[in-house]
Amino acid sequence: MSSIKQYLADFGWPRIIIFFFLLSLFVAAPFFGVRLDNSLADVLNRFGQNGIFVLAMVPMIQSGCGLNFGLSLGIIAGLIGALLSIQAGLVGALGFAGAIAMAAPFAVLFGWAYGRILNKVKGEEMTIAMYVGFASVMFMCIMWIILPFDSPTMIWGYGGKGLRTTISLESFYKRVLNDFLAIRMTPSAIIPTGELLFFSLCIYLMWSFLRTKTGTAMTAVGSNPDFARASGVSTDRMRTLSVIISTFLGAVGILVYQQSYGFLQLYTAPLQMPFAAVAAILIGGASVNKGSMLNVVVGTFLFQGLLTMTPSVINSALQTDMSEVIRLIVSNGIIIYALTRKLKVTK
Amino acid sequence: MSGKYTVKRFLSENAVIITFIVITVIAIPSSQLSANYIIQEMITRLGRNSFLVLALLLPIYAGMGLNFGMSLGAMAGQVGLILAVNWRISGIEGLLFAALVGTPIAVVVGWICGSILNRAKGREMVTSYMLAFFINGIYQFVVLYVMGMVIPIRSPAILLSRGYGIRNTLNLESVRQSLDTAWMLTIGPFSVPVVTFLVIASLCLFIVWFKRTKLGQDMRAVGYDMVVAEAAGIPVDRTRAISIVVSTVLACLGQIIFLQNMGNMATYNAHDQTSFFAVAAILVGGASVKKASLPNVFIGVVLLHLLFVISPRAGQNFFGSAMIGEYFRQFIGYGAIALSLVLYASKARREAVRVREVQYGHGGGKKAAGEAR
Amino acid sequence: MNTKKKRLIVRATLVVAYVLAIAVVFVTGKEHTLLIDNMEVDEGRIAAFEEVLVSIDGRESVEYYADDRDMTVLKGQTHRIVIEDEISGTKVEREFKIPLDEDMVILYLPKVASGEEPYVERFVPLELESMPEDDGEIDTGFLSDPSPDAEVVP
Amino acid sequence: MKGLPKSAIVLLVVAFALSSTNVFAGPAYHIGICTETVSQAEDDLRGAEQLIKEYGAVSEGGIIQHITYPDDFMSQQETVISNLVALADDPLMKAIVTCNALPGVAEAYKRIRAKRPDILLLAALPAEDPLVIQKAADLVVDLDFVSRGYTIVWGAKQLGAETFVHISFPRHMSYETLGRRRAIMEAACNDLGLKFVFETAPDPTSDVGISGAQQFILEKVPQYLQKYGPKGEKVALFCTNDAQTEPLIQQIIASKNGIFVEPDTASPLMGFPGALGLDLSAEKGDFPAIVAKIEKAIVAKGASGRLGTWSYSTGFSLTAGMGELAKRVLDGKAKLTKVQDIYSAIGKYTPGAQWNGALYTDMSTGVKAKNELLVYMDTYVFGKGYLGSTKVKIPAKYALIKR
Repeated sequence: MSSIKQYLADFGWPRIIIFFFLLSLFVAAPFFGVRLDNSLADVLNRFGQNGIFVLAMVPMIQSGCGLNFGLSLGIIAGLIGALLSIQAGLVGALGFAGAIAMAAPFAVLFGWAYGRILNKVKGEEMTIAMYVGFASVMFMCIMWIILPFDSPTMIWGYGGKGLRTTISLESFYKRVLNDFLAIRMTPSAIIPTGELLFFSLCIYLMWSFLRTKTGTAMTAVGSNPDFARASGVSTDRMRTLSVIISTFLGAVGILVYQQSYGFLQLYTAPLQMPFAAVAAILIGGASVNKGSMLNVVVGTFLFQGLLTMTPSVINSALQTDMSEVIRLIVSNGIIIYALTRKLKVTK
Repeated sequence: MSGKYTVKRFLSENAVIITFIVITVIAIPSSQLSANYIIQEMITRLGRNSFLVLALLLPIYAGMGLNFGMSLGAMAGQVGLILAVNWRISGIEGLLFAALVGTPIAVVVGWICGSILNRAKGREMVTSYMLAFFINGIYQFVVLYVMGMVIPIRSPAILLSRGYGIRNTLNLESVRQSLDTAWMLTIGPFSVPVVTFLVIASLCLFIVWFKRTKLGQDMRAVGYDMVVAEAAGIPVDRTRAISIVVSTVLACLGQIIFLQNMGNMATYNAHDQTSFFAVAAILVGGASVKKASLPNVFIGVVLLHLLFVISPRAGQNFFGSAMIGEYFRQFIGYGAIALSLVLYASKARREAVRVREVQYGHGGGKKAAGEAR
Repeated sequence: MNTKKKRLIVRATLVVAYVLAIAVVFVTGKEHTLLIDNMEVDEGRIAAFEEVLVSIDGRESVEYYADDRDMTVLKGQTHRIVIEDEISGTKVEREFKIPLDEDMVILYLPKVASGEEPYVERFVPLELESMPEDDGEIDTGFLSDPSPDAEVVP
Repeated sequence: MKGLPKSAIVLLVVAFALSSTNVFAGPAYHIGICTETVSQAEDDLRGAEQLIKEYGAVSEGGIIQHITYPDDFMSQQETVISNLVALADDPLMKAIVTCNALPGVAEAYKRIRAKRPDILLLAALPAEDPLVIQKAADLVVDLDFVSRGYTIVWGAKQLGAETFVHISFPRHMSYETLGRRRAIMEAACNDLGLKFVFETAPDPTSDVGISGAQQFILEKVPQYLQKYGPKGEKVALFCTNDAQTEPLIQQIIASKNGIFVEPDTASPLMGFPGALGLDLSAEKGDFPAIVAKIEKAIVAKGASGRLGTWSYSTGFSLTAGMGELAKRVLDGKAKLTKVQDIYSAIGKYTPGAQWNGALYTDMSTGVKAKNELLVYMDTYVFGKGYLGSTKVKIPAKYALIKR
């Protein structure tokens, strides 16, 4: 009995409230002409699509670097990988794998530099990460215009140079993960098995990594820096490593996102992406300095569920466009709640 | 201390200002804008933006970092302006009305913001940033649905045809530049909005005076060390909240001054970038998260906006593309904030290491220094 | 108790003063649209001016001819109007008030001159319903010249 | 800190001195063009580039000075205004054209007019209230939202649609023109026997970003098609946001019963190349060839006769056309507000296409504006040909519909 109570307390009331809210949306959906099977498929699809971004938050949280508001750097690395893969003319699974492979060196490089910066600014990581992310997105906007890519699918149809804002992945690796072993529930609802499997794999890898010697050291650096130092673990090295992993996951995340989505989005598109991931992991019950795989899964599911279901159900129910505003209030309110609540635990 | 060290120190302390001056000096000639235009633009922008930037000072004194939540105040000011336009109150009276209506709203949201930030000690900046998003949602809800449904809106010029909600852009014709033109001094080719500058000057005096009051002293004590302040019997949380409330109210007034000069208000977006521009300006002016002064504000406004004015054209002439100029300008803005935050935080860390070195002697110092590397 | 009472009184005064300040700027800053009408009244009962100079609140005079209607924006409620008939040379000076809650009022110059009250009335805009419901098509009289080499696309 | 301000001032003064030494030689006047960036609206920008190709850029001794708005123009009105006012700093500047006259342009024009009354101010596709921009600009050209509110629904009917789905979000509905067009569409649907549905999508400028907004369309369109056409009845979809047009087109092509009459900012380049993944580098700049290529791709995908657009790009032809008009007026070859002169300048970039339109009429006063022209073009349906929407007679009552 007490363990249930404890479990509920750990799970946290916000999650329970959101869970029931989401549940009620699912229950209400059919009454307003929103198809349940489609909604469920959409939620699952988005779950797999965005999960890796949320997972990318974990290493930095564990090592005490806070929430990765600078995830855009990883996203940029992923985009570069994707562009190189298209430029090289790789298609299908090979194109996807190629994109990850080509994104990796950039992710490591960016992550390393970004980690170095964050090591210099302990205590202020989140604010700085945000602005480092913004600045790099704007810098890349310039780069997208002047980088010498010339594959005709990528450049502006009319101008003949500079990259497009959205690049179709139709003939490259669109839905390569989604369609792998996909299950058709009903004529219109498909479960993206491959995507979910890939996400599970990533979670498993992260889970086992955190249990290796390096992984435990990383957690130690975050939770008890003095102890970690005393046992001869280099704080800075661990932190940098966590940032590199996070950045790399950001790169993989954007590739998974885009194979499902079907388009590559450049320019200012990555600007707001970190916020959704931050919101998701906080909804999942993580704190600024502690995050688990459960937080990732629960958070992604609840957040993406909310994102998918609120507009369709509330719009159909109220016949107004108010849901946009409600969603804005709910998702940001939860981030604030999480940012304020956890202080009691840490202090 | 050798001379070399002081030069190095000087460079590191003023890195952001120096970077900005260098970029600006390179960029001005290639922008091909006339000196007259640039100077006039600087005068206008000083009048328009200084008040908003000054609103950032008190929270910095109280050790709460940069108040990204100042856009809360901006939204309160906008609500005041919407109502002034709705009831057709024009001229200076219109601005006063907006200020009088906006201030209580700003006090309330400022107090909420302050209490929330008190629960997020050590993460004030990120929290206030997210808080601005959150209040933005509420603002949209009020302006887009409540106005016209609950609050009666009588002016068809600002009401959406559907019967509720305020239009996307608000024409502030009736109060447009009424503060600026109340007494416009013409010096040579330049026109100077005297009254606006008088308002800004009186705010500066207020801040100087406020720092000397008991509350102002408390605020500095809290900013210096919360634990010590608490021990000395200063109500820490209350003092911090008050600094945010004052900042929010000032932001509300600042936004009204800003918008009366613009003559035009993007109802749902005008506040989006308020804190971004203000924070960038004060940092470029040489302030840090912990330390800021009046000169920082004015140097910052001039330098940042100088670059903003010339960089689109300079970038265009430099790279030969109109688009790049715009991206470049934004890159510089975000980059400046990131750079100065990094510089400040790393400096603070170095100092902490130095302190530790003194405390623990050489052995501990080595270890700490090794870590800092 | 006493200090508490005192504080309460001070606070109440402050609140009242604040509300009063809002009321003052509301009243003094309120804008009204004034339509200035120089048309004959009641089918010729009072004739319109042939040519008249009108100045409101000491602003520069504006000249009106018969059947003119003009629009201006005034701030505050009490205003002074000076009408100078250029033909007869007579000069009339009057003060008029606009009710606080009126957004748009119309002022009949002939009535002002003859002193007939009320010369300032609330203006009721033309109702949309009075517009013709069905008179053919939207006037799209601006078709561009189709170029002779028409077929652009296969 | 101490020595810094002084040396800074010296440096700045030197820089100023350098800045005022530029000497102009060559053309008698300059024309300023302001468009959005390539990531927001490619067509407009290419229109400006076309003008530069013809008349040369100011920096190279030509007459066109091209600048762009900031990407997040709504939050940065200060920049929008000051960039435009900076154009008037050039003493040779004689005309300024904005295509997509975004919010802030009216205020900028007011400031320019106060400083330089000699500059011609042209605004295409304004986002501000008609009465406000009409007062500020010398000439305003916009898409005919009244007529199109009717013709788009009419077009949907011609293509066999039984339901008309209008996709938008609150911020767009707070634009007077978009909100009114929605109401007109609803009325037209009632009159023509179509079912009208309004669906809300997330706003791309909100925290979900462009990607989230596009994602939503991608997911929801198949559901809409199934919901409103369960037995394969044809459903027409229309969305007000340009970024959402691409995924919309993609899903409609993939469907069996989706109809897409035309994009809001109609253009062959709007959404189609991206949705189809077309390589248009060979056709660069040749609109008829681009249309032919898109048509081929659409027919190959079996979506013949279900999607349409204008055969020329709105943004491209209006930007270039307005620039051309300004030049002709400055050369004394045309009159700014003469309708046939406007058509002939725009027509230079749309050979063979027919425009239709009307002067803007204010609803509450019935006053016809002398300087705002509303235009529209015929819809070209891929695999079917022109619809003839410029010849449709539109009942006058639609001009009076408010909401």
